[in-house]
Amino acid sequence: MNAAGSDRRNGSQLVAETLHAEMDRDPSVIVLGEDVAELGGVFGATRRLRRTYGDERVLDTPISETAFVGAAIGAAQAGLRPVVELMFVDFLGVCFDQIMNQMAKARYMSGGAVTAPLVLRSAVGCIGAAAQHSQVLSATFAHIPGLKVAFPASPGDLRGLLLTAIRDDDPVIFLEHKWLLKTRVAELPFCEDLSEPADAVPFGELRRLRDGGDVTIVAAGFMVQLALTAAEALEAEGIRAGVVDVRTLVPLDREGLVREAAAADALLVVDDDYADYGMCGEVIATVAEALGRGAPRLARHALDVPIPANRALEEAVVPSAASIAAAARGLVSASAAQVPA
Amino acid sequence: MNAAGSDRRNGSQLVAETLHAEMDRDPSVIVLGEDVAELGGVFGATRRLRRTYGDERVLDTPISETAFVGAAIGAAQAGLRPVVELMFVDFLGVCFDQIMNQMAKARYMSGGAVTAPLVLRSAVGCIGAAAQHSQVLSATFAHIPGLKVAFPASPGDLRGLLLTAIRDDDPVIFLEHKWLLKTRVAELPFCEDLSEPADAVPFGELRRLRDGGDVTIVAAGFMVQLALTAAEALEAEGIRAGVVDVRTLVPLDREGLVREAAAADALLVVDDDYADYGMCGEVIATVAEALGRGAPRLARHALDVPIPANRALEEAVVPSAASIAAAARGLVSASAAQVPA
Amino acid sequence: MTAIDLADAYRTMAVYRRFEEAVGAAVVTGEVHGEMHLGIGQEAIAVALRAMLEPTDAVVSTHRPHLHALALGVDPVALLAELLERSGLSGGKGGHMHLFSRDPQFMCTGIVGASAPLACGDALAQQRRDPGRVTVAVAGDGSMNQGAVFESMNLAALWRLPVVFLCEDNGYGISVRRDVATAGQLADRGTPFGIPGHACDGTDPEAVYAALGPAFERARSGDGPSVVVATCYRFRGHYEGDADTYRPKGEKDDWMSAPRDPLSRLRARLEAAGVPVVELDAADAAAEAEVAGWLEAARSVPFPDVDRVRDDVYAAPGARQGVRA
Amino acid sequence: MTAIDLADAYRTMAVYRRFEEAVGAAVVTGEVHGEMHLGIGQEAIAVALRAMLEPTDAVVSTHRPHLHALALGVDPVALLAELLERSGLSGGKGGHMHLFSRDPQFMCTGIVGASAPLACGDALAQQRRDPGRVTVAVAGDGSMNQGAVFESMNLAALWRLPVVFLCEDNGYGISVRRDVATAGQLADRGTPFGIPGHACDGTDPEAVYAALGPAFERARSGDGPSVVVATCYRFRGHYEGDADTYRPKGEKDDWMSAPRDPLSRLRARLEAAGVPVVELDAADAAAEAEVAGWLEAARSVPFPDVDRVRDDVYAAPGARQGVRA
Ligand SMILES: Cc1ncc(C[n+]2csc(CCOP(=O)(O)OP(=O)(O)O)c2C)c(N)n1
Ligand SMILES: Cc1ncc(C[n+]2csc(CCOP(=O)(O)OP(=O)(O)O)c2C)c(N)n1
Ligand SMILES: [Mg+2]
Ligand SMILES: [Mg+2]
Repeated sequence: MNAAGSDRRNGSQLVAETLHAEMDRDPSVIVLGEDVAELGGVFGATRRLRRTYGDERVLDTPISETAFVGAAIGAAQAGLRPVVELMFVDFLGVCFDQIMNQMAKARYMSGGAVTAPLVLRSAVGCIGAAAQHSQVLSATFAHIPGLKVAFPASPGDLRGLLLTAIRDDDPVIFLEHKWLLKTRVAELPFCEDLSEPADAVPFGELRRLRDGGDVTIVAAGFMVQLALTAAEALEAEGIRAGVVDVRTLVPLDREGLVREAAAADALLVVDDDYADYGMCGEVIATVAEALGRGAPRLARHALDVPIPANRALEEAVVPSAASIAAAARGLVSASAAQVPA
Repeated sequence: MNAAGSDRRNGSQLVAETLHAEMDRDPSVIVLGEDVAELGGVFGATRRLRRTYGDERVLDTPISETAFVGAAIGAAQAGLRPVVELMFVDFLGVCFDQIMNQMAKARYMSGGAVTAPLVLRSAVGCIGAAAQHSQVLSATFAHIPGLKVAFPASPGDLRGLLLTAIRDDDPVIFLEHKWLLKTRVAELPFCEDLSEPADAVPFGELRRLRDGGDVTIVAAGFMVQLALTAAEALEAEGIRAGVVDVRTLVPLDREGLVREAAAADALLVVDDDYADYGMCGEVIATVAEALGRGAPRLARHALDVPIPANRALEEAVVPSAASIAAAARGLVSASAAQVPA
Repeated sequence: MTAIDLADAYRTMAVYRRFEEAVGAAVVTGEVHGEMHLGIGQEAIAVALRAMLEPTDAVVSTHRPHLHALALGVDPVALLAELLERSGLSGGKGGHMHLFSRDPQFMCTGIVGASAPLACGDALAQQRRDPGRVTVAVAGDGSMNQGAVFESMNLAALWRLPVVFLCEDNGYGISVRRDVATAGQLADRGTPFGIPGHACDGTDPEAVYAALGPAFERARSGDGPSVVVATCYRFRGHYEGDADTYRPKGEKDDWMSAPRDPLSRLRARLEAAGVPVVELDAADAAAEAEVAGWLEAARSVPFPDVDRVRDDVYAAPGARQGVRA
Repeated sequence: MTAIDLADAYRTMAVYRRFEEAVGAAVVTGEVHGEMHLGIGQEAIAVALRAMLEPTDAVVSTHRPHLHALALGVDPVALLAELLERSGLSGGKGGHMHLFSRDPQFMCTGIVGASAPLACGDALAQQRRDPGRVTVAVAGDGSMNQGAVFESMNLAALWRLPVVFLCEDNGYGISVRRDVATAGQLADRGTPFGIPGHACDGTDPEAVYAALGPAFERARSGDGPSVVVATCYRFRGHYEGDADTYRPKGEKDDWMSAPRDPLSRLRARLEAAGVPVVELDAADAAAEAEVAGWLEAARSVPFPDVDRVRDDVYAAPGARQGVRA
């Protein structure tokens, strides 16, 4: 399923190329954040932008997330289209007011008079840096009306959803999974054909990446890649697992989810964000509300503790291809009506 | 169902009395926050505490939520039991890092060596102050492992859950609904007998406040009171609606929810927090995962936009007894299997 | 910089006072059902700000924003209509703490300290496009202790943003006295960043104007931000309905006495300078009439359409799914 | 205040250097799989801190915390074991950026600026219980621009908290140079709050000791907080593995040259003062051996029990429901 051929780029390069193209297209696009200019981003996702667009459009900021995320909002309201980087999503806590009370609500509170067309890019997921540098927190954003939340699962979507995000007139939270930024596209379980220039990918339309039968795995971000690997392994055991990529948590393609669920015997939602009060619940509830007794068996597999430092501990709690396969296997073999004691 | 007789106290007085009693019992309890000392709290929930316990134990803070919430955590780790007030929950955004990355994770990150036994009290809900002063945001906390989240629905629980919160060795978010703080206990649809001193109410045990039959309404905080009024109205129409009070979002009484759902024809989750990626999804998913095809019809009724300023607009989006009744009615009359077009 | 015209200032302050009184009355009639923070007692700051502002400048204000909006030249009827929960500036969705205008460019926020970053962003966008333009970030004395304000000062200093940090120091953040919440002098808050600070008597329009002068000049000439702290007193409770038991009676009486009340003080001064009493009375009457006219006009602005309550969350309606059930 | 014993300082700095080198090597061997920030080049600050600290004092550090933990007297084997992802200080759950010790009281956080509020709370709790005790809040130069730090300074000044705000100014926050991110002088950051500031050469233990002296004295005698800024250079990349292309080679060579390297500089000074070379060599050898011993001991600490990975989220295991399915 990988159509990338021998492409040696990784996700961060694709992000940088997309930003480059958009800055070229639209002079109102600016890029700001910690280490985005001189360094080109700690993951390299803003590399070479300053060289081309200069200090005026590519700004290194102090470690003052409230000030510079707020400034991005103010600048957006004044007509620019800032792409602001929150280095790791774990840092949202120091600037969450600007995100939830200013960015998300400006349009509504102004009755539509004021808009904040900006993209907040942030790196998410666990690459081994413990509890304060490994989170996903997608649901923390998705819970707040007024924000859109894109969570690309593949190199093609890194480009296509980012184009849509930048051109969107609403504030968009754009979550870049660290593994997707770091992994060479040719080495991923799934990658689109990247030989053509990117097209914008519409928000709110999920995609099925693999047909199933016995179980459908719903996920977002890098968990989609792991689900594909898990599905591969399950197939060898005779379990046909489908994989559905949510793509955007907001807007959420509820009709698509219900359609996929209606066609499945069992549905497993996988998330490396926290399990409770998050995407798992939202997807499962959406299906259960709509399908009632016609719903398939439903289950979740997600992170349920802060992320520990030690590697073995980390592996025991962060979903992996193996743990996803195990969860799917368990769901398939479980009986239809399971009431806890 | 109101056993309060002619009691003229309101919820804020009960909170103040409970804090008084706990400060008396345990000299390590301190109270800090904006306007808690001189004024006794903008809702009066810390009234007269400073008079009794002095400046050393009751501290007015600057409008620096990060500093003083963080200080409460540091003080808790050093042996005190702070009760810190975040005036309105809408302000969590300016100090969310201290809550989600320090408070919630200290115990885990230290392998149990360090604890942060504190209570963060905050006023929630809409009494008419638009988008930045009316939120509930219970799920924003509940999503983060390491926090407990109590959301009392009645005067008795305001006392009983607060006692438990203060004595708990984990950080507890204690959400006080403004209507509960402001309304005289005798005027509420439901109030316990308050003549005896309060007993601690265990976390993680929901309660059924009204038996149903046709539909069970699950809610937390003041929405429980409104659900009771709605149930009353529905009864006049011949619809038997039960009401279940979740009490604590974390720990969530999942077994209790499943038990209640198994006994119901339909289950409606009501929330004045945002509808998506929140308590509605969590409760519905919990039921659907456990009961499968044995689950009742499931639906939610919750806030889905930022809160507008104008009163009529506000009433059109914030759940009320009437809107809850309408939602329950709709659910009862809906057919069992409803797939959207 | 020319001097401020004190007779004009008096007329305008009289309007501001009546405006806020009218809003306060609308709380009593129930036309406003939410929290309401008035600027009565703080008119001298707004009127000096008005004298400094160009129509192309921008103001980002706080939870106590009305007079700053008027000072910038925001349409008073649209403003008042919004306050009265009608389809005013923000279509009835924003209300008193969330006023937005595109031209002139005004906004505010109910979150203490949150104006400062937004103002920096506005200034950043305008800095190259429209040099000479100024963005004013208003804060109360209590708000100056919010991390957002410090971070913004550092950013504004680094990027030489044309921002004026205007602090209305009315001595209290709700019930908390300045000295309980605020270490040191507020006018020094910018000094670690190399930002000049100007303290002034916020009850005297001339003094505020004099303090704002160098700040605006610095910003307009591209030299960066300044801090201006104007000391004043709020005459009402923190919000309408506040029992206001926390401020000593003597202190209130003193600040609100004729010699200190910014309005009566200026009147006395004008009288002493030879302005005929009839002229001042006429100004008062004109203010009364003007605000009454606005009020009548605002009351004829329609209420927002409840059917559109879910619009404006996103650009396209329905981008997020509505309430189910 | 007595002078710092430089021979002792040399011995200790040699240990610190070897300690960090050993941790760096463990990244290469794969014993550490996460991000790793070392304090090589910053030993003079830690050793001066060590000389000031009493065992009952507390330190709240940052993402670059090892040397501060050693300075306070945290068990080096438990520390090293934690860094090597074994059941060390935090049972393997915290790791390098989340080190916690109860006695002596040490903690740190990976969130820039977040140490300062926690330190204030610690100081608040101890202020009455144990007067004379000091809490040190460490920050980097970049961290000083975080709102949390300013808010904490105001709070500490108001409440006269026994806090020493110690800033390790190594000139960079990751790739961003101090002058790009930081307006003004860091040592002035406390002045608006009335907090005294002391700048010093962070490569010279004696200078750091002299700057910390009045700060600790002020805190111990109940007079409140101070700011101490120690200028230094980090010898490694921001994290182990950082390509570090953003710092000019000449700058690096200069700071890391023998005359400026804190360790070789102190050695030269001791030599010049007549300390025999053999003695210094012996100190080096002893440091080498000591760290090797710790390393061996740390490597025999067991790995955490994977079955208990879900413990310690709450006091009672299972207070929150685990992964389903
Ligand atoms: C972050 C935040 N914390 C607390 C509040 C509640 N609050 C609203 S106004 C106010 C006092 C503000 O004082 P000041 O800045 O002096 O302005 P004033 O009301 O005196 O004009 C407070 C604490 C808030 N709106 N936002
Ligand atoms: C709130 C927050 N923002 C950003 C980061 C990412 N980050 C970690 S260390 C660092 C640089 C810190 O610089 P400084 O304070 O000078 O410390 P140094 O690394 O130089 O010791 C940054 C930006 C973070 N951990 N927390
Ligand atoms: Mg004030
Ligand atoms: Mg640094």
